[in-house]
Amino acid sequence: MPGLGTSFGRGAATTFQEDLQNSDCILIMGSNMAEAHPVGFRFVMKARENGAKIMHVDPHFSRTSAMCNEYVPIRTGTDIAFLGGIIHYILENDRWFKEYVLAYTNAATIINGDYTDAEELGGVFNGLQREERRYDQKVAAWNYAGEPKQPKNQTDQAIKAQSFSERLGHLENPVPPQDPTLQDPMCVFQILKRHYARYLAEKVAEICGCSQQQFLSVAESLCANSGRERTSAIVYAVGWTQHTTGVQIIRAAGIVQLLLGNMGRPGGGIMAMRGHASIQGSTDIPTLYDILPGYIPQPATMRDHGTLKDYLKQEEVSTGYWANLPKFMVSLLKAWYGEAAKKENDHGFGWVPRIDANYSQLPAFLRMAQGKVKGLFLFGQNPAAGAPNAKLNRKALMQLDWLVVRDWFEIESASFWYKGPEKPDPKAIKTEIFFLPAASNAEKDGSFTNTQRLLQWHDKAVDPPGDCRSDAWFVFQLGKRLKKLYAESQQKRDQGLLNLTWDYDHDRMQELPDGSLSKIIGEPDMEKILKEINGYTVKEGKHVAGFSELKDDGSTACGCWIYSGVFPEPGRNRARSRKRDAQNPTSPDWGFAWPHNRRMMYNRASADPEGKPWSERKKYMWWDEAAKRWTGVDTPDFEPDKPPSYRATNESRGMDAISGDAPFIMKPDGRAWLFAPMGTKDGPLPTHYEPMESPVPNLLYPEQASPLAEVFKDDLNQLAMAMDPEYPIVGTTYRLTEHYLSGPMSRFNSWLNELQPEMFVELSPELAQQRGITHGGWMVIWNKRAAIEARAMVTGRVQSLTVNGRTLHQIGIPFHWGFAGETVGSMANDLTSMVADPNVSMHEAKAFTCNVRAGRVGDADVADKFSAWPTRAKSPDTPESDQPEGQAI
Amino acid sequence: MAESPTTTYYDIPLLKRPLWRWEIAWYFFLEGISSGTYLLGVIAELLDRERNQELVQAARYASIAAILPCPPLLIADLGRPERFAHMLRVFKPSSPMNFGAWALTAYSGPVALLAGSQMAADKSRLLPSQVRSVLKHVPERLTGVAGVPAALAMMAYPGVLLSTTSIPVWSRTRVLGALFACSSFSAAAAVLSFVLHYRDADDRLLRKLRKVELLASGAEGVALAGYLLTSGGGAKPLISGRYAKHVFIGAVVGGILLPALIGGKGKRRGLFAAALTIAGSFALKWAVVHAGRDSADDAAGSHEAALPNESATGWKSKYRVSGT
Amino acid sequence: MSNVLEVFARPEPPPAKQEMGFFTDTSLCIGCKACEVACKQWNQLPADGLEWTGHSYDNTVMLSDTTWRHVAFVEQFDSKGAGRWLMMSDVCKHCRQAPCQEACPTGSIIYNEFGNVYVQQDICNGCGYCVAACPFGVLDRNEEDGRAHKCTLCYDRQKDDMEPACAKACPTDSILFGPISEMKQHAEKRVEQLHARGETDAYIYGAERAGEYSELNSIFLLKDKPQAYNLPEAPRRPAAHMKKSYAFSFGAAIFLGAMSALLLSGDE
Amino acid sequence: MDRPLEFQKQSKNSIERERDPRNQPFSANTIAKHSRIHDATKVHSVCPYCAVGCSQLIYVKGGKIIDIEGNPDSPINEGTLCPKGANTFQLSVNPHRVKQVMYRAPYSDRWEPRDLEWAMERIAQLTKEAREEGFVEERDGNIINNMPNVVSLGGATMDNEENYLIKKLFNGGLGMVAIENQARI
Repeated sequence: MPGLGTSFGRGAATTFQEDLQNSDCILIMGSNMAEAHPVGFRFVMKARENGAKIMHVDPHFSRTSAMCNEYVPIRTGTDIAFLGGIIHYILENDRWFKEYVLAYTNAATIINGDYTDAEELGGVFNGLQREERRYDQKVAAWNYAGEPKQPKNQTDQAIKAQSFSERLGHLENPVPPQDPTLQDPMCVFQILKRHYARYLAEKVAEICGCSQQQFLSVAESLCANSGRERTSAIVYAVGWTQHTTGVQIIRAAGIVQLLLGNMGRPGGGIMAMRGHASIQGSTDIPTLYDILPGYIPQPATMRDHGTLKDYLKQEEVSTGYWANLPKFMVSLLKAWYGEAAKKENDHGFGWVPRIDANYSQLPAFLRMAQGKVKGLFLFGQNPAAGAPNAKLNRKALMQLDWLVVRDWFEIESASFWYKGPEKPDPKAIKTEIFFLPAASNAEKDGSFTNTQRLLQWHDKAVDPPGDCRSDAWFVFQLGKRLKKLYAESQQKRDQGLLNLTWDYDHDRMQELPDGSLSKIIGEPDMEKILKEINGYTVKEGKHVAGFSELKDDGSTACGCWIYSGVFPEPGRNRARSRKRDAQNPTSPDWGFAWPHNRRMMYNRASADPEGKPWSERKKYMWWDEAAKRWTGVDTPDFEPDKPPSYRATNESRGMDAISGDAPFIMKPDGRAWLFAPMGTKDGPLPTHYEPMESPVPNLLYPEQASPLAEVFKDDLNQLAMAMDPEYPIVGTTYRLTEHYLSGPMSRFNSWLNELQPEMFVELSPELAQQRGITHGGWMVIWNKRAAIEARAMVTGRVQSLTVNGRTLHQIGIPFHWGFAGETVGSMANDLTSMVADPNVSMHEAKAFTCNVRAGRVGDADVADKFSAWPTRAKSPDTPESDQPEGQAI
Repeated sequence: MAESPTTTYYDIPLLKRPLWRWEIAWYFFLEGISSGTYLLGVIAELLDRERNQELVQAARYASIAAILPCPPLLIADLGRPERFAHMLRVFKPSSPMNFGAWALTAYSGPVALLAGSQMAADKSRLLPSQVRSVLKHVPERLTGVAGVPAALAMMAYPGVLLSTTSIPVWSRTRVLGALFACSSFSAAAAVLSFVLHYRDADDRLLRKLRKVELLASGAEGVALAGYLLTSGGGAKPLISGRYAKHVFIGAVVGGILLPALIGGKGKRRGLFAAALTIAGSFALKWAVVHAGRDSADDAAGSHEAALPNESATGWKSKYRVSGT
Repeated sequence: MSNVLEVFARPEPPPAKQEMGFFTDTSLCIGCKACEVACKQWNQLPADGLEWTGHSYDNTVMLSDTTWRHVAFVEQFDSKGAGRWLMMSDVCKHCRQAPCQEACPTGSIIYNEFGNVYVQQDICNGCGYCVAACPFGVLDRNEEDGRAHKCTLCYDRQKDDMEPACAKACPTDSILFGPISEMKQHAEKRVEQLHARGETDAYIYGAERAGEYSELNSIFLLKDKPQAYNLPEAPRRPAAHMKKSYAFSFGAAIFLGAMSALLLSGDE
Repeated sequence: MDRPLEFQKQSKNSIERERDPRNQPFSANTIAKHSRIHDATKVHSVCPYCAVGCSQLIYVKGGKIIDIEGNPDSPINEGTLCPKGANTFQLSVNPHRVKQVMYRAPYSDRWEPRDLEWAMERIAQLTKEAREEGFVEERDGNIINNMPNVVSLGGATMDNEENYLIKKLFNGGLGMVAIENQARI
């Protein structure tokens, strides 16, 4: 999550869910937490019952809003205006936490004199190459004074930037020039003041469609509940990320939390609520094209990555923790290529594929739609209904030569060739499809990484039925077959595959918890894989205790350095550790949190520069002068014995470049970045842009939408012009508690289907009356990409907004339906478009324009047969008296 | 609008529909005739066996004939017919249905014995001679008297069973039991009068029976008025609902008024009046049993029937509810 | 034959234990319906239909033979969009003097050792009396198996000292389970707390006797009229007036008998 | 308002007498009752839905899953679950679940059941063919070593170990670059 990475150092939730109950004020924005994460929401409810103020700022009055002390409706996609307004309020009214901001952020740092702010340039920064949709760093000069304008490790636009190198940036001088008085016009603090000067309360109200009072009350509540004695937390989810300005929205939240001094402190921080069981894990150990495990950059042709030496020279960040990159990279290569990875051959660096273009999901599927892709492996994902512009995705699937679908049920992405709104003709679709039934998580061992970076192991309970197999089994067996197919090859290009270490077979038949033996042949031993991820010494094959033990000389192997320490010794799988500590609220022995089991990141900031707690009430970590080390309830996210008094110089390198009062150890200057001299492609400071499709002009700047937003041209992916009178209504999508994503894990489940059996759209009584739409009746929603139908949920929860003096209607569209399953319905994602944030290629599903009318679009699909009961089989080995009451006798 | 009306919750019924249908309506009708005729038969026998010979004989046959279909009807009504015997698993006066099950059991003996001995006396071919010779020795008066409590119970419990529920149309009143009892009695009297008219019985007996008929119908009328009045809003389904015609045309006009006007003047009119009374009684029981479903479906009505009063105070009273 | 007779046997019942019950605090309910699914999962109850009602987010509609927890949704908004969204998880009230138990002719419905009202499925013969007797419309007869079903308060789980599935699942502890005496104390405190907070509309439903109607062993904290949640404001106890009804109807029968004896006797 | 009190007096004792289990007609079956999981094998798991990370307990008997519920020991969910989590049982035990390899030939209008072995071999072959065709070793002096013509999508709902194998084989072994999942940002 670059929004967080650029500001603080690591792209992940900075705290843990349980800590929310320590907050004095929680702002939930861009998240429908009560519905999407009900169990995480329990801690918000606890905070509420402890007297904390809970606020929900959201376009849609959801079950979350109903639980809050305050609900503020806003127009979707105007979050930066709202947060910018809060930043302005904090600075204007001098409500910022002085000691904290001065010591822990780059507020005092002086920026290159050539820098020109969006303030002067009508909403863009200098160096914009409009046609190339990028900023030319050499001109832009966002960097600190005394630094080269173009930082060495900032990539070309084509590569998404999730790697630490990219996020952290690079400084020649870890102690940049500063003005502690904050008076210098080129110091970050002054630039910030100027940049947000125009984000006035009345403007915010005008843009967002809320009232000034509502806005001010939120701003004031945050200020009143921050400081030494109190802390506020911010919770967000894809309501923020799914925008062309997603990364900058999160950056803005970061600025608010830094100015209020809420980072790295109990009850504070930014809680990113992620949507999938292991979505954090799939970024840490990425099934992503631009990074290698542990946020190591994927070698790229646009950079000087010819040899390992060149690569490291360019990607290493010499000050701060990322100076260790060589150890992590070499250990990864050893983990992958084993013996074959030698000093002489750059540890097999040459075998690692280079990226020469943007291969992220959206462009990849666009290329697929253009017939440029032969094959697709689909692991538990459903682009035919769930991806932005699902219609275009369905077309793409039809252009494939072959498709492998691994899932539990016959989802849309497996049945698109004979079902769906386009009523496809199988005879015209060439795609060769393999449906390989998958094992459920109850039928396999493995670890998930949850939204708070916590690795938790799940044990295999039973064997999967029939042909069902784990994805691990599939990849492991496919790898074995491919190695066999290439066995004879002498070609250079095949050596990587042939040298790939690939022995994960169980040493003996796996025993299941009930004592019986597994009947699955060829299932890999997941703990062998975990050991490789954790790291081991090459010679003895001994588990390493943590990433501090990794070496760059090829003597250690490690599949993912940030997870190192999860399996420190044989028989001690810490992801599998399930001890709850009644004394310690962080429960250090429940699972394993990366990095190195730190539950709250940047927790050095919970103490003041001298290392004393900011207050007794908010005590968390502090410097124990007697013991000469950092102590507290958590593992310090800091060198445990580095005294607060330690000072770095411009000559210091590595961790020595991090002073004793610099809590953000990943950052090259050890400080959190209010102003991002590098790391974000679309500007150093969050700036309000309208969504790509918007019925409203940008009321702050001449620049309408993000000049860098990625647009993908295709007939099926047309966008409405800004303020197109054809599409005056703003649409946003969201999740319901009762369903999950596009439905693969909920619409085949009768117990969930009966709770929300039909696709519906929520609209205001006012709009319904205007368009003659009746509650419970059918309605059509259409825009440039598609027309879909839904039942109308006319409710007072939805209200029209007054934006720019005009009445504006928003409708809410749950995105859970599709054409496969027990309940079927139109797909919200047929309406969403392929446009993306320039930093990470995240699409903009949360804001688009459309129009509505009463009626239907026509023949809907037929649902699969409703199966009222999951099973009527009685529980085995169970007497009559103990059978479930629903089936008793 | 997805908002709920203030008085109810989206007008969704508060109560579940009673499951009882035609089986129960028929059961209440028949067992009423059976117990009624039984009582009249025993009374007549005790008064004057010789003179009331025809009446006694008709009563004994009518009471057995009417009771025979009852067990099958009851069993058919169950969700688990094979478990009908579970009714006798406990003795539980708090449950009118359990009470009724025991009453029926206790009643079945005497009614069968009297009918048997009557058949024996009438040399009925239906019984093998040995059985007849045994039945000759049944102590008729004693048996008859022994069956009276059970017969009274059979007559009294059906209405009470219905009113011991939460269905407004049944439970707001205390006189539904009495109404059913009266209705049963008049139907029983009418059955006997029908038979005796048919068999051209002795006029004096018919005239006496006619008085009993009028008395019972009168009582039925009074009870019905009392029932409707004491039921308040609960009686809606019977007064304005689709069963109003059963009650007013069927029971009141057809079952009470007409017979009173036309009866007692010759065989044909006698038969007709008796038939009308029987039909009226059936219409009444059919209507009351089936109105239970409409009553349960009426959400607002059910809530209205559950508003606080001095004997049922509810729980809201304890705290003041401000707003909405 | 043996098991036909078995039901007539009267084995030694278990000794009484502490009375357990629910406290459903609607001020904490987030309307997630975890209670509904957890109940169906534990009891292996079938889903009962895929009909979209449009009644806010309530597509369950009511408690039934196959739905033993039901979350009600009440939207109260004015034209300005100001208002509230009430959510409440309904369940069997486990009345201390339960009309269904009083009505049950087979003794299938009992008060078990935890003071809960329990339908013994091996006894119930589907007579339907409890369905008509319940003033809350909780019980219903299942057409497939012909028996009455309702919340068992997870009797089978309590037997092994486990809390009911719904209470266990509830993410916000809106559903609490425990000794009913503690539940009542807790409820009292909670109401005072809310009143102190200015939420003066909060009150407890079912904690004490309400005239002829007994206390409930499943009590609720409500924030609007009971009717708003489809609860009866003042339930009646059907059997409360049974004696009176019997008196009238026996009276009528005896009166008619006596009168007809008079009319039939003697010569006119 | 005195009648309620009167009711209370009159009924109190009788109610308590009636409520005493000893006066209740328990059946043998009722007395024998236990929870079906009291003697089942308990397995620790994690909810497969959202990223909250609720710990779950799976109960197994006779090789079958008979119940899945929240784990009270977890500091995160403390035994609770949301409706989806409570529904996890239905993900494994579900009549809609496909338990056999299904194959759809090009231009065919039907699924055909196929043998797992056959499918795996065919997929390996197709992957190799695609790689032979699409692999780029270098372009104008730059090492490339990638195959852009096969895409892998998925991972966010899978185990870390599975993601690791995918990245390792597809990227480090085969040279696939278009490896993606929902985890953007």
